[in-house]
Amino acid sequence: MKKILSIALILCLVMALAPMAFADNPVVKIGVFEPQSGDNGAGGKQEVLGMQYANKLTPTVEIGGTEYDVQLVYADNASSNDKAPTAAQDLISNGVSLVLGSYGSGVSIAASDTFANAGVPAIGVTCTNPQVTADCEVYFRICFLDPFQGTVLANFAKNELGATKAYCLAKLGDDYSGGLCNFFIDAFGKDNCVYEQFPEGTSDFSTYITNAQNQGCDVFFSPVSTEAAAQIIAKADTQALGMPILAGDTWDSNVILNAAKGTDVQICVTTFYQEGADAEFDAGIKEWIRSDSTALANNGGNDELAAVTVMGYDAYYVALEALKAAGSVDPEDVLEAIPSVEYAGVTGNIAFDDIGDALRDSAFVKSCNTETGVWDFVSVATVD
Amino acid sequence: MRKDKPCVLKVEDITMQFGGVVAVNNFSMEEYEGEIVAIIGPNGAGKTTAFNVITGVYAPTNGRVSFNGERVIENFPRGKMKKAYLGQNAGKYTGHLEPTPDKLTALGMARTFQNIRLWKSMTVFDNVLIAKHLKRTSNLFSATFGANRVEEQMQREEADALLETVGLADVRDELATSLPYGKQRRLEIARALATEPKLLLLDEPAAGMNPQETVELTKFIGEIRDQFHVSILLIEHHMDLVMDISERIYVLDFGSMIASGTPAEIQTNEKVIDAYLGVTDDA
Amino acid sequence: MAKTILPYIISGISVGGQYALIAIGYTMVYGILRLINFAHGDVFMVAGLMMVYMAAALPLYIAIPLMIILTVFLGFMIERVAYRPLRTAPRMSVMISAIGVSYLIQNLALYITGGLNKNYPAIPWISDRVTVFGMETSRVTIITPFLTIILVVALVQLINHTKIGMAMRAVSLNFETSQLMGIRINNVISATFIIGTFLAAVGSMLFFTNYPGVVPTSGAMPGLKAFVAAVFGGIGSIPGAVIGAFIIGIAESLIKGLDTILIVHGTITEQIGFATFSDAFTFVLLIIVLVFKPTGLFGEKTTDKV
Amino acid sequence: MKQVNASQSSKKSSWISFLITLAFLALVFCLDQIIKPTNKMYMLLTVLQKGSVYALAAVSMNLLNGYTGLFSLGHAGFMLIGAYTYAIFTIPSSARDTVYQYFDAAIRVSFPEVLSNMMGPAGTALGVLAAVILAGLMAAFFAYLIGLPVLRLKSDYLAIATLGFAEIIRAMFQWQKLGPITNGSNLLKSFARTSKFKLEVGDTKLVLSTFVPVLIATASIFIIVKLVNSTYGRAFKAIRDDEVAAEAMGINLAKHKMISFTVSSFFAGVSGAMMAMVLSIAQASNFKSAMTYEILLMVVLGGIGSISGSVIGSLLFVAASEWWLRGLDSGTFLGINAPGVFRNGFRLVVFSIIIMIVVLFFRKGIMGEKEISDLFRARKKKARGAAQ
Repeated sequence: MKKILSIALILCLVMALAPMAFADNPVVKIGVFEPQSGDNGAGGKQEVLGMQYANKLTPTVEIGGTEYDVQLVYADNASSNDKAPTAAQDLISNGVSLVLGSYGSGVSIAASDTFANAGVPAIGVTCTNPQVTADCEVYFRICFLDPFQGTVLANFAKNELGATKAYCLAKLGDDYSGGLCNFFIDAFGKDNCVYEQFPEGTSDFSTYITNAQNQGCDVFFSPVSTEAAAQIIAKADTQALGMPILAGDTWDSNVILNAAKGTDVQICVTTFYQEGADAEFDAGIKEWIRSDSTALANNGGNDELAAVTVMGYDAYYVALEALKAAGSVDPEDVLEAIPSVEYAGVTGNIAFDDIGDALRDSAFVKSCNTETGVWDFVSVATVD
Repeated sequence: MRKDKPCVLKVEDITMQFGGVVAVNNFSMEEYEGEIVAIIGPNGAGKTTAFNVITGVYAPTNGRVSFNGERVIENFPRGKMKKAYLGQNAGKYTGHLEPTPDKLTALGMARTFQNIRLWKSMTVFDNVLIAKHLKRTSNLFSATFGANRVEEQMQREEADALLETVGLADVRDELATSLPYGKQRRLEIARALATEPKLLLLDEPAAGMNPQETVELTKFIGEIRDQFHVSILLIEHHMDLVMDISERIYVLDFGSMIASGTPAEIQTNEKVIDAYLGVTDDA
Repeated sequence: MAKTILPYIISGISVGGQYALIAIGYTMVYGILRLINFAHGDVFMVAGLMMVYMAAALPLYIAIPLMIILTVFLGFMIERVAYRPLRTAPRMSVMISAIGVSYLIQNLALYITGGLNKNYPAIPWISDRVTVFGMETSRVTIITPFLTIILVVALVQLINHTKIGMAMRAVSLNFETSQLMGIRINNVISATFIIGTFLAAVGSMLFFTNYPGVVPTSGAMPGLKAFVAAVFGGIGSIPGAVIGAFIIGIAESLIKGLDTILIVHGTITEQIGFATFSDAFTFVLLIIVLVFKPTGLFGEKTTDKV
Repeated sequence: MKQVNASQSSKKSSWISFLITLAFLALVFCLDQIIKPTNKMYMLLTVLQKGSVYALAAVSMNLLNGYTGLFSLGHAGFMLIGAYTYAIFTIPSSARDTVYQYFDAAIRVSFPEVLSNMMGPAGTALGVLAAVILAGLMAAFFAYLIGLPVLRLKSDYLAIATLGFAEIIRAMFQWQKLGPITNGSNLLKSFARTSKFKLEVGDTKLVLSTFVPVLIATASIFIIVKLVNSTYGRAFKAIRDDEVAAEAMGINLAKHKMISFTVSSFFAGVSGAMMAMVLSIAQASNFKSAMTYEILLMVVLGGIGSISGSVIGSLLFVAASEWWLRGLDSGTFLGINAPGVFRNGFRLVVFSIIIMIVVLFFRKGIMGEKEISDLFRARKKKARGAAQ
């Protein structure tokens, strides 16, 4: 018994090293560096949907006169900062020309050094923390930044919601929520904010709701992962929170819509895209999501579009533009080409500044319609 | 009695009480240099408990132990025990000394166990060598980086010499637990000797041995007393062995000492005969 | 002041009740096998996951009993496969096996769910919103402590007045002797696991109705805290585990709200950030107990024999 | 006569081990130059980098769990302390304000910077080394404080108490109020990391990204081996085999347990520092108890009580989970294409099943309590026996 087992074990390990099959056509590989599991798994999957849809529409690209098949290579960073560098290395070793992702800022920051070391460029899709591109030559991004988003949200809370005291809730060790809360507090005024952090694995949010109520706050700002968001919304409903909940782009997801439907919680978010801005695109991608069962499951079971999906779609085309501009599949050439790439995407015009950040100056504010379970457009916000 | 020699061990009014049970009651004894002394008594008389008090495993509830004229253990009923104490001489001792067993071993006491406690995963040689750890002068760093090479070599040679003396050199590299029972006992004694004790405490050294092995052991105990210049305190059930080698005997029954004296005196003592009557233990 | 603190106490009691149901499984298994069953928290999580999947396909009146039966079966199988072969092995090996099982269950759940948060189905009536003392909360918060106490009383009756209960007590007192006395050790151990996982399954229903998100690591923290509760109350003692669980639940809830309580009360003016320590505080309690009263609040003292 | 032979052969086998180690280090150095990050085989170097971190962590845990018999589950906490100490003291002043973006950094010293100002390029290396050693010392210091109350506890109580302390340490390092030192719960980056370790010889830059962690791990493990074979190591084993007998033979339990605990934590701290330099980030939320469990499983895989076992176990663990079994996650494995089954997470399922098989059926792990050098000795004995 033991002998057979040990032989089987060894065989498994040896066979695993066997080479994989290769395709015949020239292939350019684009790395998809996204969480497929963990806290941000749901968001990561939605972001990938956009890329997959774009890849389906435009499966080839002409680089330097040759037609290449575009292959998306996936690596799961598991929403975990310590898994991220290896996942990134996995992509690099697979010979990708450039990388898209990730959803969640922490993993992008964690992997930036790995990309830099290999000289492989990466384009962040929705990682909004300033640290992603700061101090890293190979990281670019097509989304706005947290200082901007935090200010937009703080202004919105002050001016539109008339809030005077804000309750801010972030997750410990999460760069996205922690960063956004910090910038929100900076803009809103430190003295008027209550800032708390919950440890990972928290499922009891009722106390935090009670804290907000007891301290007489009139807006609840919690740009946390969608997983925690669903719990917060459920508790806000049963405990009659009595103040609007405000969050950033991660909450623009149908996880939130599903959780909020049928409750009487008021939710507002800032985001990159408002459904309906490009009707033709909307119809096309919805059709695809409905027709593909895996895509439907990854989108949370319905065809409600998340902004991250649209951002993923745009990111794919930015990548193609970069490849075309580079005229080669060598990461080094692509890296050189990216800064000058400009692309008119579904979410607006995309171009990069010196640091590699997107030149974006507006965000959409949306609120959740708890009766129908869809997002209602509120306004387009900018910062002077 | 060798009263001309200095007193190695002096036990004064030891009482050991567990909850409401007095396991050893007001026990006193002395042992002089070079003596072989035995503590006997029926099962459950408190012999091993007394042993454990002397070697520091249990802190006594009341009483004092002196070793080589130095006070090493002392205690009096304190805390909850103050009210619950059932023994005598409650006010006599006021000091509080509760050394761990290793401190007493460092002072020169070494013991064996009733149920052999050798280090199972190690060889015969290693079992003896580890007992030499006590005598090291090296510290963690010098030992790790090999600065104690001379001492290490010396300890190894001493351990080998000791094995030669006790007749275990031929099984030096065997696993300690693979030895036959008698040799394991012998190894345990050798291990205790490796700490270079002045007083050797043997807890039922002949337990589980056949008559032939017991005879050898009796001879062996006498030899090590002379060769290593140790005093020996032993607990034993084998009356042959006890009467053969001990110079004095203390008899415990239900925790209290009922008699003490030379083997001849004990053999004729009425109380002792009563205590053993019907429950004669020839295990 | 009372109005400020009351919500924390109520939520703490509710969490405590859920911890109590898990803690009983730990304390019973430890009492008999001297094993920290690290996988217990994960069984609790699996109960939640099964409910998610079954409620999607079956009506609740079938899904709930089926979930409980399957969970109990899982607990039974874990003991059978992972612990029984190691009965004579050193304690460390069994503990490592428990850690391995926990690792396996979590990874399996990760595979099946794709690592995504699963929404727990709403169970009618108990998840409704109610108003108590002018405070809004869900009904499950209110009924949890009562249900816990009813179950515990029933369990204590079972242990004190049935044959299998008597066998359990005997085995926990002395494993070898009970074996010699003809008690079928394996049956007793299986029964212990069955009771423990049954309570964990019920606990998971209450817990996830209250906090409706199931992820593969959902069981880890509640499991660990329940174990701490069991140690706190004196491992092996069922009332001890329950009281320990309530104390830990309330303490945890209070520490999360401590900043707010102190600010509202005017003691401090700035946030200190006690909420950061909401999990760590449980362990602070544990270490204080272990250092000053290693046998817990209700545990019995044992002496080592040399 | 026999003894002399035995000690001679042990000397010989330790020489062989030493030479093999040197050859291995040279090989790693060469691989570092040959394999570029974009190469498919670079995964080998990644595995070596991570593997050496975990190897040291596993060996240091083995010192405690396997050699001293103290079942402690606080390893992740000590690694965390090491990682943070290392990171904080090697962040260059130019990057400090970017890293501490929400705080006013309190510690404004960077060892590599200070020392390189004093003595040029060699100072940088020395500064990194100083930070690594300080990382170990900090972990050891915390271990000393924690050890005072908890080392008296027995087996599983000790395990759960150390696990608790690791969680407390983690919460402390995430505390907003300590932000100026720890950067709150946010990650630390831009400090001296392996990807930046280069040796400039004339015009050529020699890459040291894999060599440095492997070297630190090898040197540390070498010291642990020396310790284990010293008189102190023998005392630890005595405590593991029979505490009561050890104490009766004059081994001070409290002192020796404390030595083992602090030394083990020292090297856990060093491995934490290595983890930071390999991953190029340090963040408290990574050092969860799950990390301790993984290290424990590596120790079990290799064999509790065998140092070479722990090294092999952790290398296999890392290679299997990060590299060899990756195909199980991405659709194709062993040439079988089954995206339905081989999807995300399957790798870890297979992997945990392998672990369970080892735990249940191969309880001694790969090496049992043997070391690699024992294998040489055994083979030689056999050869000699055959010759006669």
